[in-house]
Amino acid sequence: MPIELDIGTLAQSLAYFIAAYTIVTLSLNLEAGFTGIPNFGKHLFVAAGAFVVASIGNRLSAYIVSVLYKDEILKLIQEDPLLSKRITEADIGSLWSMYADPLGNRDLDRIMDKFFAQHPELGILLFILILILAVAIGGLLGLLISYPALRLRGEYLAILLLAAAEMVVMAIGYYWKPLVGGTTGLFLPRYLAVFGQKVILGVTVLLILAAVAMYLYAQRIANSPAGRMMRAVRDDELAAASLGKDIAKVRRDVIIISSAMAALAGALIAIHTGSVVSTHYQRFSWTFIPWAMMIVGGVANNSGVVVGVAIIMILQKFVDIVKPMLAPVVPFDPVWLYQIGLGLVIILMLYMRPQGIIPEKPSRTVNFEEIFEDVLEDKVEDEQAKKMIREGRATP
Amino acid sequence: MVLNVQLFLDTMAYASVLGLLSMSLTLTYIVSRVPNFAHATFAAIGSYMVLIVVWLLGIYKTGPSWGVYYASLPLSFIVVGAVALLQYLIVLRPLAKKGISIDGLMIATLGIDIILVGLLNISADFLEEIFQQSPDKDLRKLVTYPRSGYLSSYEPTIMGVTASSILGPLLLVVSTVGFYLFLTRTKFGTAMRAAIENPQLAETLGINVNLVYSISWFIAGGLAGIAGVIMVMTTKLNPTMGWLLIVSVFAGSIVGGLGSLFWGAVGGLLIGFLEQFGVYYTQIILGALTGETVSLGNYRQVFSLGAIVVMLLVAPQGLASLNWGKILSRLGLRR
Amino acid sequence: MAGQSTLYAMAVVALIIGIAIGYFAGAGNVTTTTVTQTQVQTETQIQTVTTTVVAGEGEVVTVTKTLPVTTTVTQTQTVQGQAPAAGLSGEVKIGVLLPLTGDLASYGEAARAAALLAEQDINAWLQAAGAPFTVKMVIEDTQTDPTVAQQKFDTLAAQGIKFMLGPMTSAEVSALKERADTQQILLISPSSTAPQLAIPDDFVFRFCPTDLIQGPAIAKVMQADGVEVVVALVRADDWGRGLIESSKEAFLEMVPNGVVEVIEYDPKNPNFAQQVAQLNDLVTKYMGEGKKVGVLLISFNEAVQVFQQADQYDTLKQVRWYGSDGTALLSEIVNDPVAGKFAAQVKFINPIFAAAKSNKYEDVNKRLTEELGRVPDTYAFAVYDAAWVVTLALMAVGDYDSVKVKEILPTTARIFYGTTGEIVLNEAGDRAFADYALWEVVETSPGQYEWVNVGMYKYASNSIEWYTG
Amino acid sequence: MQSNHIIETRGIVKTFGGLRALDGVDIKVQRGSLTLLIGPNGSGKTTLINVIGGVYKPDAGQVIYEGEDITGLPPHEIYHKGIVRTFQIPRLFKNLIVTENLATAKRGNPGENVYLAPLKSRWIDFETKTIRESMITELKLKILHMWNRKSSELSGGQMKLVEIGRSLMAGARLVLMDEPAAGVNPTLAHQIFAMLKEMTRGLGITFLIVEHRLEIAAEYADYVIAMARGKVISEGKPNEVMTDPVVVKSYLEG
Repeated sequence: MPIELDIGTLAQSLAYFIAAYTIVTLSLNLEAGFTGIPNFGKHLFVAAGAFVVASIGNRLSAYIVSVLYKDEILKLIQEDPLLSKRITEADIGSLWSMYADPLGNRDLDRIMDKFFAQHPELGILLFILILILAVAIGGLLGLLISYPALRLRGEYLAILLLAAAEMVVMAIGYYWKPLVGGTTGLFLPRYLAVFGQKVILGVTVLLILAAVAMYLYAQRIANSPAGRMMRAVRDDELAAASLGKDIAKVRRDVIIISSAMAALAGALIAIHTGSVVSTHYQRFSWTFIPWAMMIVGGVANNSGVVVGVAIIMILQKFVDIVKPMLAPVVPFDPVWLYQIGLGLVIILMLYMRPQGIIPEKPSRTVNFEEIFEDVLEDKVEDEQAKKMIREGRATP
Repeated sequence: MVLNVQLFLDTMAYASVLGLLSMSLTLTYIVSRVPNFAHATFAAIGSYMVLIVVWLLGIYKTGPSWGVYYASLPLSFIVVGAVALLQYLIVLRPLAKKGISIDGLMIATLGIDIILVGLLNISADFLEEIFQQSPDKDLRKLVTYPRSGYLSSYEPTIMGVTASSILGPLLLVVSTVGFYLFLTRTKFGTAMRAAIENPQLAETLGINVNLVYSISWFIAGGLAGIAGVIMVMTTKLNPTMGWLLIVSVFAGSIVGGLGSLFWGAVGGLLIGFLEQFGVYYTQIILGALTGETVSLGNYRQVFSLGAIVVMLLVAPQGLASLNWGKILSRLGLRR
Repeated sequence: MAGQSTLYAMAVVALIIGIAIGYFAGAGNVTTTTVTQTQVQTETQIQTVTTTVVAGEGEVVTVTKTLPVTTTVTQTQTVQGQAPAAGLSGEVKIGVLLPLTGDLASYGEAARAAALLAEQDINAWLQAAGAPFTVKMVIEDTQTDPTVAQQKFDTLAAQGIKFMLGPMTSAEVSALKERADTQQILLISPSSTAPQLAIPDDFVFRFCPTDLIQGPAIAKVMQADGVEVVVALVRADDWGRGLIESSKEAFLEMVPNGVVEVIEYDPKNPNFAQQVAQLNDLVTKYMGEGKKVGVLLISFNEAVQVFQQADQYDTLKQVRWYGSDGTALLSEIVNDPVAGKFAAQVKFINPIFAAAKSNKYEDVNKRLTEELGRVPDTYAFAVYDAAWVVTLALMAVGDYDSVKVKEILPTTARIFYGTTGEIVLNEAGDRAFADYALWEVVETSPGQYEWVNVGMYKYASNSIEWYTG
Repeated sequence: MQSNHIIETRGIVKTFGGLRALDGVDIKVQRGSLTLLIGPNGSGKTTLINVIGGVYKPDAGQVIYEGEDITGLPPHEIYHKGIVRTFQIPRLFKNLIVTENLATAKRGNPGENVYLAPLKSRWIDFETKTIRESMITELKLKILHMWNRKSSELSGGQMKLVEIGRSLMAGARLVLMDEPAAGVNPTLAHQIFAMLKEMTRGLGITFLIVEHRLEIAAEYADYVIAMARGKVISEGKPNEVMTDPVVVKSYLEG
């Protein structure tokens, strides 16, 4: 059976997932790879971004719009038979409070979509505002979580973060309606009406841009004295502290930055999806898979992370597409093969190439070779000695 | 506020499962220093052994029988023990020897977890196939069991109380006391303690540390398997059933301090009671205060996480690290 | 050395950007293809459609011959989709997104069996009619994880698939809705009931009645029994919450001074001992007040466990239990000795939407039961029907065009008589109404329990017709 | 008020469980000296260094550095006062190259602010100087040829040298060393002590060194403090202390 593929759709999907996972995995790498903070609750921070967009963003934009454009909104409602039945003029002032009710959310979404279609510029403005909010609150959450993170040893912290994430995402997020609508979740207004029908593509492009920016940002940190210090703290906390590094501060700063990054990813994922349901942010998809990507690609190496993300995502698509052909060959559902294969890849990778495909590199703050040559020229007179040092041999 | 006896009995079964799991998880942690994320799935494997026993011994025809326990307890102990041993020998030990960090080992156990769940799923496929093709009409009724089986129908009762409510605590006590005696009264137990406390020293004393560690993993797996047998009597058989428990099991171990088997067992028990009794009585109290029906069952995890947070912030080394003599005398319970 | 790895990463990033740009460029090319191809086939197809529907499964239905045949597909130039319009020849693919792993795996499995059975039946019929194409179900596992559902949706979309059955949960539908609407891919969920997703003009259809219909049916049954106080034990998800809301509203309307108490349970809890204990407290309390109490259990197969635990409480055996389509006809309940006995004792009665007595239903039910080794749930039948309705609509349109199929899907569904009975879709694309068969667990011989159809709830008259004897 | 003593402890007490590891320790270390801290195993030497370095908080007593009470400050603040400690088993950053290990020790690098790190212009000059200084230090320690090796690939002796290099880079006034010569061959051990001695002369750094290999260390020491069972039992010039019968007896018992 030949498989026909629509390359455009495939590429768009791959680009979206690679970009989203790149941001999340880069942020995980800053914490776990560079600084040795085993964040096993990454899905909490991704969810945080999405929750801000749904919980605060929805209310805020409804409030702003209904206050500033009251008449226009009223007109929109009256023109729509579905809405005019349910919403009266008196409701407009409290439009934002309709949000927690699933049906209210549906109607609100309808109004806002129509409104932004007429005022795309306001949509963009609110989108930017909400994105900033998500990043800021993500950072605050990082600050909050850093308190236990400073006190606890690695594996305790890992368990705490995992448990916290499960609790917030799967218990509170899923059951407590006022947060993100509970079990049914919430729709988001189409802020980026400017993209028209191509909104998914548009957000994908934004995600790619964000991923590139985050990559460059992470690279800058990695290749700075701070990156070196993070790796030092990871390798030996006590020694680093004895050399004047404030371990608590380093860890806190890194957690704040990477939480903000993960929240950015979460916010964009939410906007891309057009809705937020807490089950979207599961442990398997947003903690385990990023870890797998980091380990495969290269721990403490941002380029490795990108490669790891690309490899896992492309492999997954490949398996999806090839799977139907496999079905007659294996005596069980080939679905399980993917899970088992993923587990095996991680263990084999740890066993055969624990440093990942692209191993950790020194933090390239300056041009080391140049300075090395300079020092040799300056301080070593003996040509023979120079030669030996250059070749990596000890001088007598 | 009276004690709900039935809830107490149901909770006993569930809490002792957590106790057994937290205790055995603590054992693997003491030996290998890595929190094993696959531990609750070990229990799930044990649960599947019950289904196999129900099938092979024909219990599905005869109804409740002690055979369920006679056969599946030793079977689970051996099978799951072997799985745990293999995990240690094939994956964790070689990786630890290569100097993989604890984070790396944790991820490896997560990898093992999804592999095991994948294998359980494949087994469930095969079991379903077998049951479905069977000419035996009664056996065909088991076809849904591999994915959502309620095996408690096959367990016997003792004076009207389901056996797991009695057997669970009993097994927990027996294994805790047994372990204590084993560690303190036998030569091998002494060697084991030495090997765990100071591997280098034990090595020089001629103790085979590797053997000791392997046996520890086997026993820990075996206990998880036994827990699985009880567990399946209180919950639904499903390949991912372990995932529902893992946070609670870790909570139990953390509360126990991850350093002592006895306190691990206590921690697990406590979490079990917190999730059932804690939730139940909080509801009653809140209900009495507000005058409305309060239903908090959805927030079970909030209770166990709360326990983790409080414990880690107040006494990171867990219950084991508290000075009980002092606390008891302050409370006036002891002079 | 560092430069080299940056190079790798840059290469990957460049690749991604390149792919994205390629998409922009590529998108334009594919829009208007295969217009001519389709036209030839349309005419022949329309002929068949008329015959088919009657030829369906039997005598029960006499279907009008006035299919919207008139929309002869000559104006196909405005294909807006990004994928090449495949025309109706060779293998026509229909995607199926189901939870084969995770919480709802047993529903996913039954739905998969139904999809495959539908494929078999449809193809046999197409072959008999000499149609130039066959349908092919491409099944993917969403793991009940919206992220995975998105990935699988994309994989299917990349194969040019424009019609998908599923996904099953409302959370997944929400996660796919934006994609479906913008890429114009038709989703037909067999089981999403969240009222929030009742949105007109979108690409999401739902072949199960929303809770607004079942709720009154449940309430009516309870009212008929003279229940004054309802203590409900409810699965805390979108389905359970939606259903209890509508049941509660309907019940309080019918019984103005009634009381409805709700206890939620998290289906991810390992067991429900605590909730059953609370249930017992409330039932005891209201019975003490001399009220007639009924227990409403809104659950899936956790009911077995709830019964096993409730069996320990004497009070809970003294009241009647009511269920929903989540528990109706569950083989797990009657196969389990403890749960079966308990259910029979409390006369556990459940409504389920279905023209349950039709020959067509019986036939499909029998074959699915054989395939699965158990009685399938309602959603499996909804999947089966959805596959047929999509095929029929496709033939009527004569083109693999989701926009047009979307337009005629409601009419096509209307004239089709499915295993789930008449399918009337409302303006939001959701099932508008249905009658409900009432099934009760009965002990037929000692130790043997069975589901027995004891009555029917008529939507039109809001009344119950009891089958006696 | 500049006294002759760079650091002194007053009545330090530290207990672990029931064990009294330090039992009222008073020591004074002369500025610019190379002072040895000796004693049998378990006499409390390393614990004392840990208390001074901020790893442990003492139960009682004070640590006075340059006239300032620094008791109980965390390690990184102690570092900022000008005190650096090394470890018996070198605690290098094993995935960092040698040069990075040295550069990390440099005080006050503006590029170590995680938030501002991406702004390269803020730190580039400082960093260039730091790396250059690191390499010059390597040259002094004769390990420049290994400048870009991962530190985990070094031999034990080389690790000791890197560790010493780090304390040089730190610009410390007082270096607390835990057995710098443990586990290295006698030649290198002599070389290490010679180097330390030279630093006390050239740079005015004070060393407080825990050392077991007295046969080597005594040659270079200015002053020796002997401890046993958590107490100072003798102090003075090397040859005096080492022939002190109390000290000899404590070693025989220990």
